[in-house]
Amino acid sequence: MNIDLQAREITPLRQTYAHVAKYIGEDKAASRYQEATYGAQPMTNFHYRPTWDPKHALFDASRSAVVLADWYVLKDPRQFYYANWTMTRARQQDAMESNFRFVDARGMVNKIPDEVRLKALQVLMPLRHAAWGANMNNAAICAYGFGTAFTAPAMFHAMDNLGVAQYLTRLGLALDEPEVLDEGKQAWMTEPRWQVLRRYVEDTFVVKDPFELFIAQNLALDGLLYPLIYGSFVDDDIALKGGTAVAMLTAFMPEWHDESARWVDAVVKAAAAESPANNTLITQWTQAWTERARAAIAPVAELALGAAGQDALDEARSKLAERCRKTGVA
Amino acid sequence: MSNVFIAFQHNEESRPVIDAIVADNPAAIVVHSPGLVKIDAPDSLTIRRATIEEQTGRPYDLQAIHVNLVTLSGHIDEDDDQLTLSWQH
Amino acid sequence: MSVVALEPYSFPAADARENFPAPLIYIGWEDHLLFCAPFCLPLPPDMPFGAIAEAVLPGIYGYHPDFAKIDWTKAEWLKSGQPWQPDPAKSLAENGLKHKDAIRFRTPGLTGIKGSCS
Amino acid sequence: MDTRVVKKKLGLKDRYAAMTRGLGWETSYQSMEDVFPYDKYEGIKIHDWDKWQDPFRLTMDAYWKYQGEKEKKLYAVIEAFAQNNGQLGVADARYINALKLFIQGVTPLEYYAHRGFAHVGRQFTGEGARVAAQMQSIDELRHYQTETHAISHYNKYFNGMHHSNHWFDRVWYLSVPKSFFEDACTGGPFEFLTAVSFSFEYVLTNLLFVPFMSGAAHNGDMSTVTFGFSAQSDESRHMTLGIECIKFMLEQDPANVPIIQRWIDKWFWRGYRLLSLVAMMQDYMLPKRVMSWKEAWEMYAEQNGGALFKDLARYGIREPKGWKDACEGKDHISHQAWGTFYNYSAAAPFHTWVPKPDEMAWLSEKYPTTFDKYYRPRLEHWQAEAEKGNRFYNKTLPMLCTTCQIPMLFTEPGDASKICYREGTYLGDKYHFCSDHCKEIFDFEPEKYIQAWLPVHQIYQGHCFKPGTDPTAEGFDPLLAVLEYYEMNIGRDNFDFEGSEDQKNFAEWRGDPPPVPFAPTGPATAPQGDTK
Repeated sequence: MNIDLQAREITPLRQTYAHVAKYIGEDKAASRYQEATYGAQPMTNFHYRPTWDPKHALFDASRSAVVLADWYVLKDPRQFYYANWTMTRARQQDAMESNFRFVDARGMVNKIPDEVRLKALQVLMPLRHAAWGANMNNAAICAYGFGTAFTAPAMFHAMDNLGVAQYLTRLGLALDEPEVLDEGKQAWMTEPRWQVLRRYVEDTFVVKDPFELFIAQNLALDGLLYPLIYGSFVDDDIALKGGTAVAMLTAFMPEWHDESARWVDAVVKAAAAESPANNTLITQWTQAWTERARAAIAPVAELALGAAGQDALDEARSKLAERCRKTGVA
Repeated sequence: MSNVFIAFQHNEESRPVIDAIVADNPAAIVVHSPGLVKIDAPDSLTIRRATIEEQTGRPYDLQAIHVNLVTLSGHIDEDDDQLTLSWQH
Repeated sequence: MSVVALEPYSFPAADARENFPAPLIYIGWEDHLLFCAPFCLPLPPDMPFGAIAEAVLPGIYGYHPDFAKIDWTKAEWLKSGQPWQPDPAKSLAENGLKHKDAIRFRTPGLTGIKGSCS
Repeated sequence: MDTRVVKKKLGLKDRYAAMTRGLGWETSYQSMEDVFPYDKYEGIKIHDWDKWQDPFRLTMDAYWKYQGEKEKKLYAVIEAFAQNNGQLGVADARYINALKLFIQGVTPLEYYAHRGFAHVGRQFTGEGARVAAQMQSIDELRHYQTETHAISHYNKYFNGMHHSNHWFDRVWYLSVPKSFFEDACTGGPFEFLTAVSFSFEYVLTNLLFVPFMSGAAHNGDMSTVTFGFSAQSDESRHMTLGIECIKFMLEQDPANVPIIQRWIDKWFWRGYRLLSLVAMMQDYMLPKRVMSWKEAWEMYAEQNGGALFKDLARYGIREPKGWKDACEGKDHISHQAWGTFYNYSAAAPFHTWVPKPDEMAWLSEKYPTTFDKYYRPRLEHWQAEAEKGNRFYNKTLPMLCTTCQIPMLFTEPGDASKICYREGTYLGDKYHFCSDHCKEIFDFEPEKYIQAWLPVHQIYQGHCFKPGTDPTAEGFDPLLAVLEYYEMNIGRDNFDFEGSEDQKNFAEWRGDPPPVPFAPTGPATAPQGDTK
């Protein structure tokens, strides 16, 4: 069979699916993100109520107190769909793998002063569990949120959180014997200075509103924790004291946080902009959870940076306040 | 006795894996269908990293089989050096 | 048996009689699977049973070459799978037909396309 | 300076354990019951989550690496396919209709699986089970998106795909896959895993992805075969999750065995009924054929499933109750399902047709005891009538099974000439079923199934018309009103393949001679029907 395709005019009948065209217009070719996202979630005529939550339909916008005429306004500015998300992460992982090899080949761990290495472990190992908590919460946001624009990036985020927990685990195994993981967990479970944070994380586990959970986890807690830990502590303190290897082996985290914060901010901004009621609600959640998060992280800041911890936390707090101001919820 | 099976996309990357399976599992039977290579074996089937590396002359990470794997049956036992499928009856 | 749920789990039946303008009746023609499945029809309860064969079935089964050959006096009816003798002069309700009853008829001697029950 | 030299290197299992289970903890500020409220009420007893065996120990770094490679390859094929107008290289434009069913009925299921696994990936108390479920959740999102992207190119050139998601929530036959997956998602987490990971993925999905995708390759559709096999490579992990989960539950407590057996009975049957659609895709919608549904069933269900249930016998698990009836059905369901869509071709957004003589000869050969006896006569009759300009379109709504929601098209076990009717009563209302197994599923959980949005009944309740439709108006055509509610392009999406826009365009784009309506068929294999 031989078809001379070049010579023949083949005009498409349409540019994309109707459930995508509804958002972008009939005569435009859709991007991969748009086709992957718009209209993906079944919306109506559900057959059975969940036996685990008979008060709601399977997918039910009323699980959140936030009210949106169309949840697909919550777009991801990164335009992530599975393929470009996983390929982006694969590239970052490639860089991380090189870092692990580089650190290993040059014996860089042995060159870290002991007290710096131990300090890094003392602060970072318990945070494996905080990242794990973030993973659970983002899985919940995906499961109980409404509309794929909101829920799909939440699942990517959940897996990113797991990736963070696993990079921290690999860091522990690179810096020391496997027992450091147990010691970190022990601290997380029993040391008083970790308990406020652990309580915060456990309290978020029972938050039922997926949008409130999004604020508590992704905006308030991580918005303070990542700049403090991977900025002030690892990059500005540990690295300068001979712990460059630690910065290299956690390089993914600050980069990822900066990238994903754009998504978090865009979601908050779009939801708050829809109505004064949403704005009030989201502002209240943001203020309340940020205040709690600050208190929860304060002992960790002090552990990490001693007397300078308070200042570093204040700095993180003002960065977050600036983000909130830009999204309109301050 | 029952068969276990494993199937791969029919492409260049799968070739050394299939060759290694055939080398290590004399009872294995290879069946081709469009786009697909399926290997059946009575009771159990083992894929060894070392055998694949002999085929390719390069280091091989067994988890790389995921890229071209299509389907399988049987219980899996896996470590860094081998992957075994088997039935326990 | 009863559903296992975390909280009380009880919802109204989606297909209760009051949700329909008329009761639903299911009708099947035995040995004629050219029509892939029995039909579902809302039929007024005061309609005479005889009107089914005269007014309803021609529209839905008339395509089949056997349909014109039916001798309705010989048709055998089943209700819920049991032999049943409806009175064509009486209404559906008087014949005891209720919402979501399934009735079938067999037309002896007619066995579908080339006797294949199609 | 530190002088440590060699650190312990952990093997795959220990490394993976440190990367997953080591991350969780027993909560103290909130009770474990409140943090994990959903994994106890089903009655499955778990004494020790640490006994969970992780299937395929992929950590996120390896996951990203290998999945990234798969995606790079897949999208390269999808793009090349679009650039080269690969849609014109498929064997026959009838084939495209299989893709329509795929995007309408299968792709949305991937989406449900994504959300369902996010739910159980949050809710299981055991960390290993949670991580496995979460990975499956994004895999399933991947499948939804890659299928949507791959079929997008076909959607630009062919009808019957443009409103797939809208149809999924509304069109009569799509309530079959929709209710199937909603049934799973609305069950508890353990039932969900038994339904989806074990009964569907492990026992049945090979039937969808392997022979059908091989068929796509054979019909020149490289785009579909690539997404199909690429998706199936994730499926291997998912199947393994299915079997590990079943073994785990069975080993944890003997009291779990009867619960799981009932779920296996239920979900095997529900999955089997759903696969009727796949059976007909395979036997009727692949113009170039690789293997019959019956052969695929024997290879992937009977042989492989047989081995599996022999293996599970040591736990006291037997083969699913519907197994024998399902095996008998292998000779019938593809023909019965195709006949149904041929009947209702006016109301479905894809085309149907009567197989050509050589295709009927193939069906006779593959189904020697049933095709000529039961199914050929009706197909030939339809063909003969169509040639006379009297193509059969059934316009009266069918009776549905309350459980599987398929029209009551299945025949009695042991007698393919009689429709199988079963009925029961619950709280004074009658309910009807296509089989003993669908009835039994209902009888176990009537509170659930009485809520079902049965399309035929919803139409009769007046719920399937666009706002502003007046059913009492003069000349009101209910079928037309329903198709408008579906937002189908009437005359382009539906009706017979013969005379369709797809048929015409495909020939024109390829430079083939224009289709001749009802080309004469050979008398030996296609007698002129029952027209005496």
